[in-house]
Amino acid sequence: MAEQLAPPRQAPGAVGAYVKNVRDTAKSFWEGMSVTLSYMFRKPITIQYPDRTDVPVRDTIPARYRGFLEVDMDTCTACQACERACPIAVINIDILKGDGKTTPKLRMERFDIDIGKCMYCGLCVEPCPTGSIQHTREFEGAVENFDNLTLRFVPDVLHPVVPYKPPKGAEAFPRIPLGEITRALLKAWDAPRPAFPSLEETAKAAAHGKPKEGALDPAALGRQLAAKALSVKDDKPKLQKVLEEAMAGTDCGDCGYPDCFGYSDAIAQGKDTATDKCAPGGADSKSMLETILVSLKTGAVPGEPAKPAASAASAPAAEAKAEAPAGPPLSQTLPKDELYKVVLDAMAGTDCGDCEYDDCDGYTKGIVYEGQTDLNRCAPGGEDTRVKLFQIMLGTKPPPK
Amino acid sequence: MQEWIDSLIRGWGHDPATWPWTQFLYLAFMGLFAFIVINFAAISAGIFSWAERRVAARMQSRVGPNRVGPFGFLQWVADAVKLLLKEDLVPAEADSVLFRAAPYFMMVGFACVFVCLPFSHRLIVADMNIGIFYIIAVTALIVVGIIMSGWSSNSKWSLFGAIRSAAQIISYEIPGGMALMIPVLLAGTLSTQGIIRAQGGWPWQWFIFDNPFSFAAFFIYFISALAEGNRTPFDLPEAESELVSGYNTEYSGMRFSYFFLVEWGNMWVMSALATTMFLGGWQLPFLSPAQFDALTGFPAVAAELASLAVFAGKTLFFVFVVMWLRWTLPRIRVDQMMNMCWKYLVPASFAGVIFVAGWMLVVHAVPWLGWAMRFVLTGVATVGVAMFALRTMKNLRDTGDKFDFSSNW
Amino acid sequence: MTFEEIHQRLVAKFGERVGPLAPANKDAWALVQTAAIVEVCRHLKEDPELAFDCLMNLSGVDWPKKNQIEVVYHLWSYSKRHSFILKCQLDRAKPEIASIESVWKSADWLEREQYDLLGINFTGHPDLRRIMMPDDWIGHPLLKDYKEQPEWHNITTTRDSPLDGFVRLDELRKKAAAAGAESAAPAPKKELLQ
Amino acid sequence: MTSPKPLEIPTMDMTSKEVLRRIEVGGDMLLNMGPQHPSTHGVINFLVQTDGEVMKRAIPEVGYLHRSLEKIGERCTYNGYMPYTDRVDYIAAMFANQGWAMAVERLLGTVVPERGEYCRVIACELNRIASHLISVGTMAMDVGAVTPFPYALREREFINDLLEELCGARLTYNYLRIGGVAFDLPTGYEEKVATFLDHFEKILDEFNRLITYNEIFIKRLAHLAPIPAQMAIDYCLVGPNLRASGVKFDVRKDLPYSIYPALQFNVPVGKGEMGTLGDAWDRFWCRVEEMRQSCRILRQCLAQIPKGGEIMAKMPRKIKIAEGTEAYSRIESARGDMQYYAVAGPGENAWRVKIRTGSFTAMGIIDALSRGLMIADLVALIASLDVVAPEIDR
Repeated sequence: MAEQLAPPRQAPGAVGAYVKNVRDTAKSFWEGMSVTLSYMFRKPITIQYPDRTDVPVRDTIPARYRGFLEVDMDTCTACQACERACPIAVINIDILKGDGKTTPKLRMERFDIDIGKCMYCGLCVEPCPTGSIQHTREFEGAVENFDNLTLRFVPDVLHPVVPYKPPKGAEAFPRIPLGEITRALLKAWDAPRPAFPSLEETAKAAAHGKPKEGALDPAALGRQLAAKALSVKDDKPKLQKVLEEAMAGTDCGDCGYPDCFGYSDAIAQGKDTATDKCAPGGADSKSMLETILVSLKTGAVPGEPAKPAASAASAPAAEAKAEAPAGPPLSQTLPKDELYKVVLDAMAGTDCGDCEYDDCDGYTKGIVYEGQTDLNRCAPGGEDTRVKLFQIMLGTKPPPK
Repeated sequence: MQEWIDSLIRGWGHDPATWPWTQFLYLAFMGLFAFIVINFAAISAGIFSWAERRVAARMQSRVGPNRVGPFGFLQWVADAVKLLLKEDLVPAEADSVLFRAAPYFMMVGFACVFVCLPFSHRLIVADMNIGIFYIIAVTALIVVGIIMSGWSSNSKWSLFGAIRSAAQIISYEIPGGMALMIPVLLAGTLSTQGIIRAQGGWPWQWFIFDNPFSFAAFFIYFISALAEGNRTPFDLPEAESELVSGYNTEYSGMRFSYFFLVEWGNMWVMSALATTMFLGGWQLPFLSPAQFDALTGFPAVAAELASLAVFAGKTLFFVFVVMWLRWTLPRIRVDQMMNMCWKYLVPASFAGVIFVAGWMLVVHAVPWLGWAMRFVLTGVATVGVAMFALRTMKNLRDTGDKFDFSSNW
Repeated sequence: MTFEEIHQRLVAKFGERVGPLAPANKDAWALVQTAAIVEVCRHLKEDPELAFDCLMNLSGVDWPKKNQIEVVYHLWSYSKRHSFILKCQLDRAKPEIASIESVWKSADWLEREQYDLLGINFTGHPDLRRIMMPDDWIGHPLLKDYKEQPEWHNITTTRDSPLDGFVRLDELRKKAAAAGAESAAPAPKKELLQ
Repeated sequence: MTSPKPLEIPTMDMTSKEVLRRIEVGGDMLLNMGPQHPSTHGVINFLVQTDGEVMKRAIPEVGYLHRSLEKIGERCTYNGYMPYTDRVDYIAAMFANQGWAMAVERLLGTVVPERGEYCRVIACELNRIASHLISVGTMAMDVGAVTPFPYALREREFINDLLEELCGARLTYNYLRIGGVAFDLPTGYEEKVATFLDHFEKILDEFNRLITYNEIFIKRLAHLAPIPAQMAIDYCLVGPNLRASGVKFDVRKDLPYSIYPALQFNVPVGKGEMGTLGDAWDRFWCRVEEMRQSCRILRQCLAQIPKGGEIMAKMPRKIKIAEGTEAYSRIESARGDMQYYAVAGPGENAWRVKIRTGSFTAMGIIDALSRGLMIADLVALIASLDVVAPEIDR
C-alpha cells in the first residue's frame, strides 16, 4: 500500500501537477489519519509507573539489570578488586591491618560506594572472587541531597568488618537475597545532609592523632615475626606460617598465588623474593615481610629504630632496612619451597586474580617455579608488595612505575 | 434577544419604548450575556485543553493526564489555577505596555465572535443580519494581538512567529471568507440563524452536500479556519520545533493562559461556524424551522435542548477532527503555506463562488437535478466514511492489535 | 592497491620527502616531511591511480619523550577502496603545519579540533578557532603536560566527593573515640580471627 | 608548550567574536539558534544569519557537550574505557563499544569466538534499529508531526527491553568486552527477538503510511539540501547520509568485519525518488530501509548462531600492549563509519584515543548546505543528517 502511494514522479503540466498534488495530499492524509484514528482503539503502551502496575516494576526488571550496587560484607574478602576495576573511583575501601594474632590481619573500616557518581557499568562485579559485590534491581533512590547517595556498607568505622575467608576450592558462596542490604541503606528523600567536617577540622584531628585505633605497629610486629622466623628458620612449613602472619590473609590472589599460603610458602621456599605483592596488606605487610626476610638473611632481628616506630612511618623504615643487607637476594639463598612461602607472604593474599593467575598461589608459583619475571602484578598489595617482591627475588629496589 | 427582553418588560406591565429603565435593562443583560459567553468560551477552551491532551495521548499510544479528577477531567482546572497563580513576567527589554496589552486584544477578538454564534434554535446572543461579515471582521483583531505580542516581546523568535501569523491569518481570510460566501449565496442571507434555517435536519439538506462546489468550499473553509486558528498543519506561528514557541515565547502565567485560551477556544468557533454554514447547524430531522417556532411549553423546551445537543454534537465532532489532524500531520513550511493559499485555495474558492452561482441557476431551471446531486453527494460521503472505517479496522488488525477502547485510560 | 604500492608511487614522485613505510605491524604508515604535506596530499587526491578522495581522520599525538607532536592523516579512497596513513612530526615547542583544508573539505573541522585540543597551528586554515573548548579556555587539554585551571569564569572545575567527606567524618569520629568518649573497646560483631 | 598561556580572546562579548565579524550584519538578522533549542538534537548552537525567513548562513557552534572522552581514554585501562565509549553516542552505544573493542583487538591480535561475534552483531543490529527509530521519529517531529515520534519510541522501548535483558542496561550498555561480550544470550532470547521482528516489520509499514509518504512530509523534505556524491565524500559524510547521495558504501559490506560476510543484506542507497538525489527525504528513507535490512540481518543471525561455545576469547586480566603500537578500526555505526584510532601507551592504558564519529563530519557540512534555506529547513536538515550532540563533541 505504501508503495502505491508513491508513484514515480514525472513532471506533469501545470493543471496536471495541480490535480496530482491535491490527489496525493488527500490520499496520504486519508492513510495517515486512518492510522492515527486506529490508535484511538488500541490499548496504550504506557505503563503507569509507579502505582498503577499489576506487579511492582522492580519485579518486572530482568535479572541482569544493573541497578544500585550491593556488597554483602559477609562474603567480602577485602581484596579491593572492585575498587581497582572502577574506572571512576566511586568505591572507597579502607583497610585496617592487624598482626593476625590479637587483631585480624585485615579489617575493612570503610566500604563506601557513591551511587550518585556510579555509572552502573558493572566492571566492578566481574573481578569479584566471591560475588560479594553485585548490581541489584533497585533503582529508586532519589534523595534531596546528593551526599546521601553514598552507600556505606561498613556501618560504623569504629567496628571494622573482618573479611570473609572463602573455603579452598569453593565455587559457590553464600549470599543473602540480592537487594536487601542496599534497600536498607538507601536514605529517605529528606534525610539530612551528612555533616562533613571541613578540611581544616580534619587536619586538626589528624595532628592530634595517635596511631589509628586498632592499627598495629608494623615495625614492632615485624620484629616479633622476624624473631619467630629466625627460630624456625629451617622448618619451611613453620616459616611459611610465620610469613603468612605478616600477610593480609584475604587469599585474594592478587599476588598471583592462589592464596596467602601460596605466597608465603613461595617466600619461605625462597621461590619468591618480592615482598610487595600483598595488596590488601599494603605497606604494613611489605615492611613486615622485609623485616623477616632481612633477619632471615642476616641471622639477627633488626634492632629497635632510634625514633619510636609509632609514627607509623613504616615504609621509609622498611626501605632503610631493605637497603642495609648487601647479600644476595633471598631467591638465591633460600630453597624454592621456602622462597615460595616468602613470596606468598609478600603478597596481599586476597586471591583477587588481578595478576592474571587464578590466585596468589598461582602467581607465587609462577614467580618461584615457572620463572615469571614480572613482579609488578600484585595490585592489592600495591607498592608494598612490589618492593617486597623485588627485594626477595632480585635484591633490588623496584624501578619506579 | 431584544424581543425577549421587550416581552419581559411587557410582562411587567411597561411599554419598552417608553419605560425609562429599558436601556439600563438592556445594558444589564448585555453584561450578563457577555459574562456567560466569555465563561463559556473559557471553560470550553479549558475542557478542550484536557480533551486534546487525552485524545493526543490515546492517538500516540500514551495515556495523558488521568490523575486529577475522574479521567483527569479536572486537570484543566488545576492548570488554570497554576497559570493564574504564576508570576507574570515581563522581560526587561520588552515594550511593557504593548506586552501587557496584547493578550487582551486577542481575547476581545475571540470573545466578540460569540455574539453571533448560534447554540441552538433560540440560543444566540444577537442574530445580526450581517453575522458572517461581523465574525470575519472581528477575528482579524486576533492578528493585532499576535503582532503586538511578537513585536513587544523583543525576542527574535516571537517576532518570527508574529510575522508568520500575520501573513498567514490575513492570507487565509480571503479563501476562508470566499468559501463562506457559498452558503451565503445558497441561503441568501448573512445572518447565522438565517443560514441554518435555510438548511434542514437531514444530511442531504445540508449545504455541504448541496453541490460539488459547496462540498469543496467546506474543505477550503476548514483548511482556512485551521490556518487562522494556528492549528497544525498551519501552526507555523508557534512552531515548536522551529521557533521555540513563536509569538508567546516570552509570556508566562495569566497572560500566557490567555493565548492558549484563545487557541483552544478558537476550535469551538471554527467548528461551530462550519456546523452553522455547512452542516445544518441545530436543525432537527422531522422538524422544520417553522414547526419549531410554533412549538410551546414542554415540547418547545425539549426540542430546544435537542437542537442544542445536535449543534454541540456536530461542533464537538469537528473539534475532534481538528485535534486529530494536529496529531497526524507535519507542519508545512512558510512558503508552502503561502503557495497553498494563493495558488490553490484562493482560485478554487473564487471558482467555487462563480460555479455555485451558476449551479443555482441550473437548479432553479431543473429542480430535480438539485435533489439528485444532494443524494449522490450524501451517498458518496457515506461510502467514504464506511471505507475509512474499514481501512482503520484493517490498520488496527494489520499490526496484530486488538480492538480495545476501554482499557488503560 | 596495497600500502606498499601506494608508498612506492609516492616515493617515486616525491623522493626522500616521503619517508620509508613504517614497519608497524597493524597499519603501515609513511612519514612525510612537514613542508611537503599539502603537495603530497594533493597528489594523493588528484592522481587517478591513487584517487584518495576522502580524508577520514586527522589526529594529533603528543610525544613528550620524543619532543614531538605527530599528526596522523588517515586517507581513504571510495573509488579505489584502499587506504593509506601519513604522518608528520612537528616540533613540540612550536607545532605548525600547513592546512590541507584546500585539499579535502573535511579537514576543516578535523584540523580545528586538533588545534583546539593539541594546539597544532594549521597555517592557511580559513577559520582556525577553538571548537570544543570555550574560546577563552587556557591550555590545550590533550597535551600530556596539560594542567587544568582550577576555575573558569568563577566556575570551579573540581567538585568535592562525598567519599572524601565520609573519610573526614570517620577521622573525626575515631579521634573522638580515641579521646575517650567511646574508649570502651567496641565489641566486634564477628569473630576477630578466623 | 610547557606552560599553558592565555589565549587572545578574553571577553565573552558576543559582538566581539570572530564569527560575528565575518557575518556582515548589514540589514540581516542574527539569530542564536540553540544551545537550548528544541530541535538542535542536544546542545548545539547555530549562529544563523537570516534575511527574514531565508537564511544566508548557519554556522554550527559545537562543544557544549565536550566531556574530554579522548583524554579520559588516555587515563583508563583498555577495559575500563569501555563504559566511557557508551557515552560517545548514547543513542547507539553498542557501536561505540564495538569500535573500541575492535581497535584494541586489532592492537592485540585477538580473535573473538564465533558465538561472541554473533552476540555482538545481534546487539548491534538491535541497537541500529533503535537508533534509526530515534532518528526518523525526531525527524518527523522536527518537521512538525509529533505522533510518529511516540510510535518510534514505543518500538525502541521494546528493543530497550530486549537489550536490558541481554546486558542489564537500557542506554549505556557496556555489553562488549575486549575479546568478546560480557554475557551470553539469555534463554529464550532468540524467540523474543523473532517475535519482536515480526511485530516491528508490520509497524514499519504502518509508519511509512503515516509519515514517510505523507504529502506534506515529502514536500518539506524533497529537494531539501541535496548533497552531491562528490561533496558528501569531500566533507567525509558517512553512513546513511553518504548512501543517500548515491554512494554505495557500507563498512559492513566493503570492509567486512565480524561475521557480516556470512550475512545477506542489501545496502539501501538514495535514488532521488521524491526529489533530488541526496536530499533530506532520501536520507530519511535510507534509514527506514536500513531498519528493514537490520531485521533481515537479525533473522539470519538468530538462525545461524552456533549453539553453545565460548563468548569470550582467552584474555589476560590486565591488557598491556607494546608502547607505540597503533591500530585503526572502522565499523558501521548507526551514524555511519565510526573510526577509532588507538595508540598503545606504556602501561595498561592507551596513549592516545581518537574517535572519528559520523556526526562530527556531518556538522561540518551544515555551514555549506544552509545557504539559502529557510529556518524551518535548517531544522529538517539537522534532523536529516541525524547528528547526535555527544557524538560531535565527545
